[in-house]
Amino acid sequence: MLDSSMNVWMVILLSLLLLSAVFAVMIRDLLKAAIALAAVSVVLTVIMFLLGSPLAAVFELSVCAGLITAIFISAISLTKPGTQEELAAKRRLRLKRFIYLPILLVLIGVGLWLAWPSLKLDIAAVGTGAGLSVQQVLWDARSLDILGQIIIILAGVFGVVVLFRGRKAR
Amino acid sequence: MMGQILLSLAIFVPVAGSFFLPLAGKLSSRFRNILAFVLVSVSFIASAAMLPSALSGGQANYWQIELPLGLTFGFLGDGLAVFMAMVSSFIGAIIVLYSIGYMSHYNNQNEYYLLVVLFIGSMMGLVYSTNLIFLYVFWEIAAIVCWRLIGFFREKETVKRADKAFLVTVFGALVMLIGFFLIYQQTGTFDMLQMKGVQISDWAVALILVGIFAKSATLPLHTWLPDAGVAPSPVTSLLHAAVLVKIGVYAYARFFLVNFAMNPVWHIVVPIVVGLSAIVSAGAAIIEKDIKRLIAYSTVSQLGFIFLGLSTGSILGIAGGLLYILMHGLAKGGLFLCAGIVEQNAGTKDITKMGGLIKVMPVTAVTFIFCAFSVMGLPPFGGFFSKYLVISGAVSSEQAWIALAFIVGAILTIIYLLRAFTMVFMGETKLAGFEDIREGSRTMLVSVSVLAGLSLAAGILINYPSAFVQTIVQQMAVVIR
Amino acid sequence: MSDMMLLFPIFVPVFLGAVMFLVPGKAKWVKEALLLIGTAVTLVVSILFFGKNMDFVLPWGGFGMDLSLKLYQFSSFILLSVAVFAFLIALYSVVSMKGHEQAKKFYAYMLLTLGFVSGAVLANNLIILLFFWEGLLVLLFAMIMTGGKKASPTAVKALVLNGVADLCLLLGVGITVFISGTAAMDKINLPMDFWGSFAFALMMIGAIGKAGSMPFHSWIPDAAIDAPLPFMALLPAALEKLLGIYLLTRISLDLFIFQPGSGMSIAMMTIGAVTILLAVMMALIQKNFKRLLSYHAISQVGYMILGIGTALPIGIVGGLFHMINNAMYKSALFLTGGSVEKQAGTTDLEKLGGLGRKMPITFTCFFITAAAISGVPPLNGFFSKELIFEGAAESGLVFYIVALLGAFFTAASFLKLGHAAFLGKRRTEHDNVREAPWPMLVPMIIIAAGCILFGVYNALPLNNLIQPVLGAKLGGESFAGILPASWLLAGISVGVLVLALANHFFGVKRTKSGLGAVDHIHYAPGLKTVYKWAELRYFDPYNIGMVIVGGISKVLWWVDRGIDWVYDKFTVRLVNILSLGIRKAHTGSHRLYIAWALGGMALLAVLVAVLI
Amino acid sequence: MPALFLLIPLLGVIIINLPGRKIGNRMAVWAALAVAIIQIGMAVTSGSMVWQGLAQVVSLPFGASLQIDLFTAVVLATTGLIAAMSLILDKNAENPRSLYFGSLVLVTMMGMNGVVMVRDIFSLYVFLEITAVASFVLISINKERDPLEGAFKYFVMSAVATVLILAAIAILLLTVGSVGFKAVADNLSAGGVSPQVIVALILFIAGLSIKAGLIPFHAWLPDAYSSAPPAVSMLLAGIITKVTGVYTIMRLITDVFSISSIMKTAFMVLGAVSIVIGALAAMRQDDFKRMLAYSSISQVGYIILSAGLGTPLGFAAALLHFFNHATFKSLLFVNAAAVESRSGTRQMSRLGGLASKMPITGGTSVVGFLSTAGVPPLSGFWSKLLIVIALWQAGAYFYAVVAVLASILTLAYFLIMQRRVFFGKLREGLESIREAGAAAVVPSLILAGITVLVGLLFPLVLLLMQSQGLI
Repeated sequence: MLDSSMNVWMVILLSLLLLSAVFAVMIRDLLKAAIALAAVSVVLTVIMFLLGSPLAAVFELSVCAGLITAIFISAISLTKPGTQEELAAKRRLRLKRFIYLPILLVLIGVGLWLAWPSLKLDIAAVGTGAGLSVQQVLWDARSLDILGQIIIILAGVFGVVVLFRGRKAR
Repeated sequence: MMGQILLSLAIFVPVAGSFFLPLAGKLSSRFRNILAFVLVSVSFIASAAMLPSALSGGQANYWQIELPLGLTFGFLGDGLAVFMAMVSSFIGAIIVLYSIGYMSHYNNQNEYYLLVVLFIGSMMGLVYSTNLIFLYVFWEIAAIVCWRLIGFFREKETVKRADKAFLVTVFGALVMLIGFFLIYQQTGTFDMLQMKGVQISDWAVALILVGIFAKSATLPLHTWLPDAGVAPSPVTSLLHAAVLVKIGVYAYARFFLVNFAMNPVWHIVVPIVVGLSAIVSAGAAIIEKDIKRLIAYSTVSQLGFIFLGLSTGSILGIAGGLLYILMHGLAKGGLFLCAGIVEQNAGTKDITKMGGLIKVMPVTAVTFIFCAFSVMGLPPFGGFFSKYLVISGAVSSEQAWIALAFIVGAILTIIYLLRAFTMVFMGETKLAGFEDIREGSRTMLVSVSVLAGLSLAAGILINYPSAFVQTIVQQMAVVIR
Repeated sequence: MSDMMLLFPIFVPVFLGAVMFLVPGKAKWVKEALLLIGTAVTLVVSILFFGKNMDFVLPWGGFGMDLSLKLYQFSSFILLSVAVFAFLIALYSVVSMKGHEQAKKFYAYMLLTLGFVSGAVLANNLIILLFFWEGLLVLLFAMIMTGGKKASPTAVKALVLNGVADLCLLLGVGITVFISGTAAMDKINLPMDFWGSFAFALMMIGAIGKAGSMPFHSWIPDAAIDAPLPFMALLPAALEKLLGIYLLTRISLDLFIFQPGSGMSIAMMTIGAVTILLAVMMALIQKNFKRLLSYHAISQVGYMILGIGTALPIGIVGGLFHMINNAMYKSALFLTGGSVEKQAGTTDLEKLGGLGRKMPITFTCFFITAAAISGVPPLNGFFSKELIFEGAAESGLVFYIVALLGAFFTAASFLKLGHAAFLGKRRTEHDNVREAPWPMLVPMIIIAAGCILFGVYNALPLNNLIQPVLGAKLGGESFAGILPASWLLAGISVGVLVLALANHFFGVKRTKSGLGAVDHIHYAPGLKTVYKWAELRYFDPYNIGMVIVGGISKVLWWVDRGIDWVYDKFTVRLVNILSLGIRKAHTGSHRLYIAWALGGMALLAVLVAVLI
Repeated sequence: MPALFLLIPLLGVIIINLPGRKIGNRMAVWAALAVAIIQIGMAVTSGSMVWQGLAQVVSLPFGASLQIDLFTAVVLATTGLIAAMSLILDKNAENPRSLYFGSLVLVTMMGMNGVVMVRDIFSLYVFLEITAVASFVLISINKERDPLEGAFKYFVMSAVATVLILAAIAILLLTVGSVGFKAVADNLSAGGVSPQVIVALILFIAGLSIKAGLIPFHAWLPDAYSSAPPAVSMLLAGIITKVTGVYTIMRLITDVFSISSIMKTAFMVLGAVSIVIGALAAMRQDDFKRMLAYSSISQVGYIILSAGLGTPLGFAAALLHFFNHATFKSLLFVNAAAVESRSGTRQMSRLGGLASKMPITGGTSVVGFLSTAGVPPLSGFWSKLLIVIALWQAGAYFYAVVAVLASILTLAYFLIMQRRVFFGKLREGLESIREAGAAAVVPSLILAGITVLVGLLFPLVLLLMQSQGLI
């Protein structure tokens, strides 16, 4: 199913994805980190389109790239940016911890590359649901998830209400 | 039908009744004391009533509920069970009578009487149960009660000792439980009646012996018994002398004499272990200064004799062992209760600080020496016959060297009991305020002299207990070669 | 007479003894009457029983422990002599114990002891014999206790020593019953193979322990001081010897096949010889009337054991004859000692002297019995010693020489005692000393007369009391008759007596006092230190035993503490190390926790890879 | 019909929050309590004819994907019971924020009911997330520093667990094509366990172990339990960890991966390790609740060990111990709450001899600790006995011996607790202590009653289990 041209695109997009993720983690300034995170979501959306799952791509683009990034940016703008020395110190600390990250990545890469042929991954024909409309997917195939979604939102609401609403008395 | 009612009475009246004692205690302490005594004597009378049918094989007093996984919940009142039940409930009744006087000025007495009656109830349950697991259940209830009773005075040190006793006995019980599982693997059930006469593997025997030795305080697992001397003295006499330590001995008799056959090599191994225990604890008793610890060491040593009797596998030895259980229960119970009176009135437990108490406490002194003579095995007290039978049992199974070791043990017994008697009751007194020491209260003296008198009577009228023991040994003989 | 009567000599005294406890203390004369009735009835019954053959069996304890009593010639003889001595000493103690606060208890224990001794003598079942035999232990302890507060250490010593001997007897009985299969004494006849001789040795230890010979003797001299006097006259002097030697004879004649010259007989003879010599050497240097007599009681037992140890008919007859003689003159000597103590107030020889004239009857009885014990012909002591000398000479010269030495020292010590107590200058405070009251004198006179009778007309005791005991083994000889069998031995014994007399005069001239007659032996260079140690009780088996037991129990105590340490310290520390280690590992940083989780997963992966 | 278990709590939350905060505060807990009790009732009668009859008549949505079998019914009943107890206990706290507490408990119940009733892995993941989010918030409801730190650790660790579980679900979806329990099981039994499925299994085991708190993955549990407010820690220990962790493991072992021996041996090893190390860790803890946390790790180890056997008796024993542990562990947490509310501290070294002043708490704690240590005649012993019989029948002798001897360690640390807190001379300065309030005493009595009844009436329980075909 994956012909050679797709392969090339995939490699580019996946490396782009990795690059922006590392960038989001390493960058000193919070704002730039949030934007990098948005970039990660955008690249992910493109990959999903390529892999033929438009619905997931649409949700990814709208929710992660859009909504979450907006919330992040509004929150960051409210906070007071740390002084230069704090930022430098935090960066040095983060650098020290993430030295090992590239080595780990390389190792996993090599391991996968070696083990790949013997893994004999038989990807089953997954019902990609390309033909199904949003309405059918939501209500018929995964109807229970709607209920789950409602309860999670409820829990999230109570969490916000309980944790963030400071009481007048204090 | 009658047997079944008696059987349930003997077990469930004390077990269930004990929980009503605290309520009775709220009404009046006298009512609670009497109720406690009645509960215990009910189980004694019920067991005694079962005697005639028990002697004819005991099939009449038997009932059970069939449960899956081989866990049949059943009780059987055969000769051995009725004998043990009568001995422990009788001595238990006397001890309850004694503790009415002794415990009168301590607090949380309700808890005390609940525990003592529950203890005797669990002893009844254990003695009559035919299922290994339910025997283990009553075994552990006795351990819980023993923990709460040893820690009764609630000082830091006594609670530490109580924890130690609880841990050691539960450890032994758990090892024994693994032994039970080995038997379960071999026979597929826990019900002893279905497994009568089966030869069990050596591993199972070894593990069960660990449990028995932990409960009956034999050498490697015995140090909890002297430490438990910190409990109130009716408890120590109940635990050390008469009832608790007899559980292990009863278990040995029930498993290896009545129910299961075992590799004859154990008839050599067990006497050696038990001989070591008798000698070491006798030696320690000679050095010991605290009167309760001394008598506790003596119990460990005398248990060696009882085990010797049961483990040599000869008819004489087994009869001697069973008689020894009775005689030792009476005499040692009396010794501890005298020690209780002495400790309460003289104010100290250290025998090197006492002396000359015979002038102030003549009745206690006489009962002490009577019980001491019975423990030493001097005629005309009951101890003589049981000691002779145990020694001749050892001799008749070609183990004369073990018998010689136990003669040395008997000599040490005479020495440490006389040492204790003379240091406490004879010679010049070293006690301050000697004049105002007075005798124990009436109920205490009555119960002590009953025990001493019985030790003497058991010696002279030996034909009654020995006739009873003869029928039990015949019932057992079916298993032994 | 029905065989039920056999129960009388046991249960009449025991019943009366028990009743004695119920008698109120202040009731005048009741307790004395009970005592006399008890002993008199037993005496009458045993006289009636003399020479009869009776058998009585009552199933009692099961497992072969049925109460079976058997009366035959030998046991009726012992029963009679026990009853006679008990009655005489009861008569004596009624007066000497008057006013003693423990008198009632003492009389009760006396009756109980009489009952138990006759029980032991009549018993035909080894276990019943053991029952009565060990019952005496308790009564011995109680009787010494009546001697007052300071008597308890001696009582403990007596109980421990006799306890050890009796436990050996118990083991011996156990083995014998096992080998022979039955406990009935008249059916047992065991060869001397390994287990047989082991059982014989154990029962011998029990017998000689009761009789009060060497290794188990050291409580008797202490009891002489602490216990009331009639106790000494009754038990160590008479009953215990009778019972002990009775059992020794029964096991040598009936229960086991006891060959002369066998290992066991040599062992028994050496014990006898050692007891004779060492005890009499100790007796020599005593300064107290009663302690001197008590050491003699121990040494005379040595003669009996030596006699029976020879396993020759002559030796056994000599031993038995010496047993009855010794019982007579030893108890009489104690009674004289008692009357001296009652009248002069002390038995310490330094404070006594010249009482002969003031107490003529006591002195004459003392003189006769002292002569009898020293073996002066024609008294009974001489004849029984001659038989033992002859037996010893046949078995081994060394035993004969030791016996002779014993005779020499016995004579020397009694000369010293008689001279110090009755002859010599009388102290001023003893001027108003009067003769003892008649109830105390009568027993002494009867026994002294008995000594003379048994000496002069020794056929009476020999032919119908002692020789029938051996029955077939005797081989038809009779040792009765006034003329000694071998003139040579008789001459040597008389020579020994003359030598003792000369030594006495030499000692008296040297130290100018009766008491100092043996000082030249006492302070001889070699013997002085040994004597000093002996007085400090270094050789006392009880003290040695107690030191050994103390050492052993110290070691066992540390073994016990070691096991306790494992529970209290070792396991607690081990678990603490483990649990504190785990607790410190939880530092609280979530990064570490995630690392653990991922590490765990990696480990799992490795495990799965390895397993498949 | 099963959907009722989700809809009723949802309805409850809505009703509680309608009238605003003042009335809500008082009314909330009682309403939540009502819901919990209704749930117990429904769960208990779920197996009966009445329930089946109604099910035909009323057809609610999500019928297909939610089912109730015996295992689910038992867990639903236990959830209801422990939730009810926790709600009562919350009244004991000084400044109870009962409105939020009530609604959050209802949300957690919805989550747990969902986890228990779903029959496919993905919705299982969804409801796991619901329970996790709700319990984070519950732990930090009073917004003190300690609970926040505990909640943070719990949050981070369950995030890791979620990633692992999601990865595993993804792989399984790839290999099997659908996520239903039956579908996956049939595929595995047909196609056999390929390497990628093994990778999925390992991820699943790791994720679920973090959720259940087995030893190498347990580190969040002590901090979360000890710092949470009393009512919440009782809920957490009593039921939340058990449903999200233990129930899922048992469900997967029996229904989904029953053929793969990897999962079984892995969980048996993890169970045995947690029993021993959990008990050792609990030995020298000075904080009462922290000790109880380690103790529950050890007891969960027993359940997992027995479930890991895979045999029907093993499953039955695990189920019985699941129920017993829920009751006596919550009982001990209730006692801890009572002691903390009266004496103001959780450090056992500063307590002593409270039994004389707090007899009911003292007495019930004795029942609780004896049952945990597996000392007869209480319920803990019988379930441990069944576990050991199951182990022995399946031939796992070494595990059985470990299981039996570990109860000595359990007994040891509980004796230390008893000696330090209840059984002994009253420590000076604690004279003023009175017995805990009704809010603490009532739950302890109910739970102790259940423990004793199950223990004493065990022959009946055994017959009941036999009738249900468990044994």
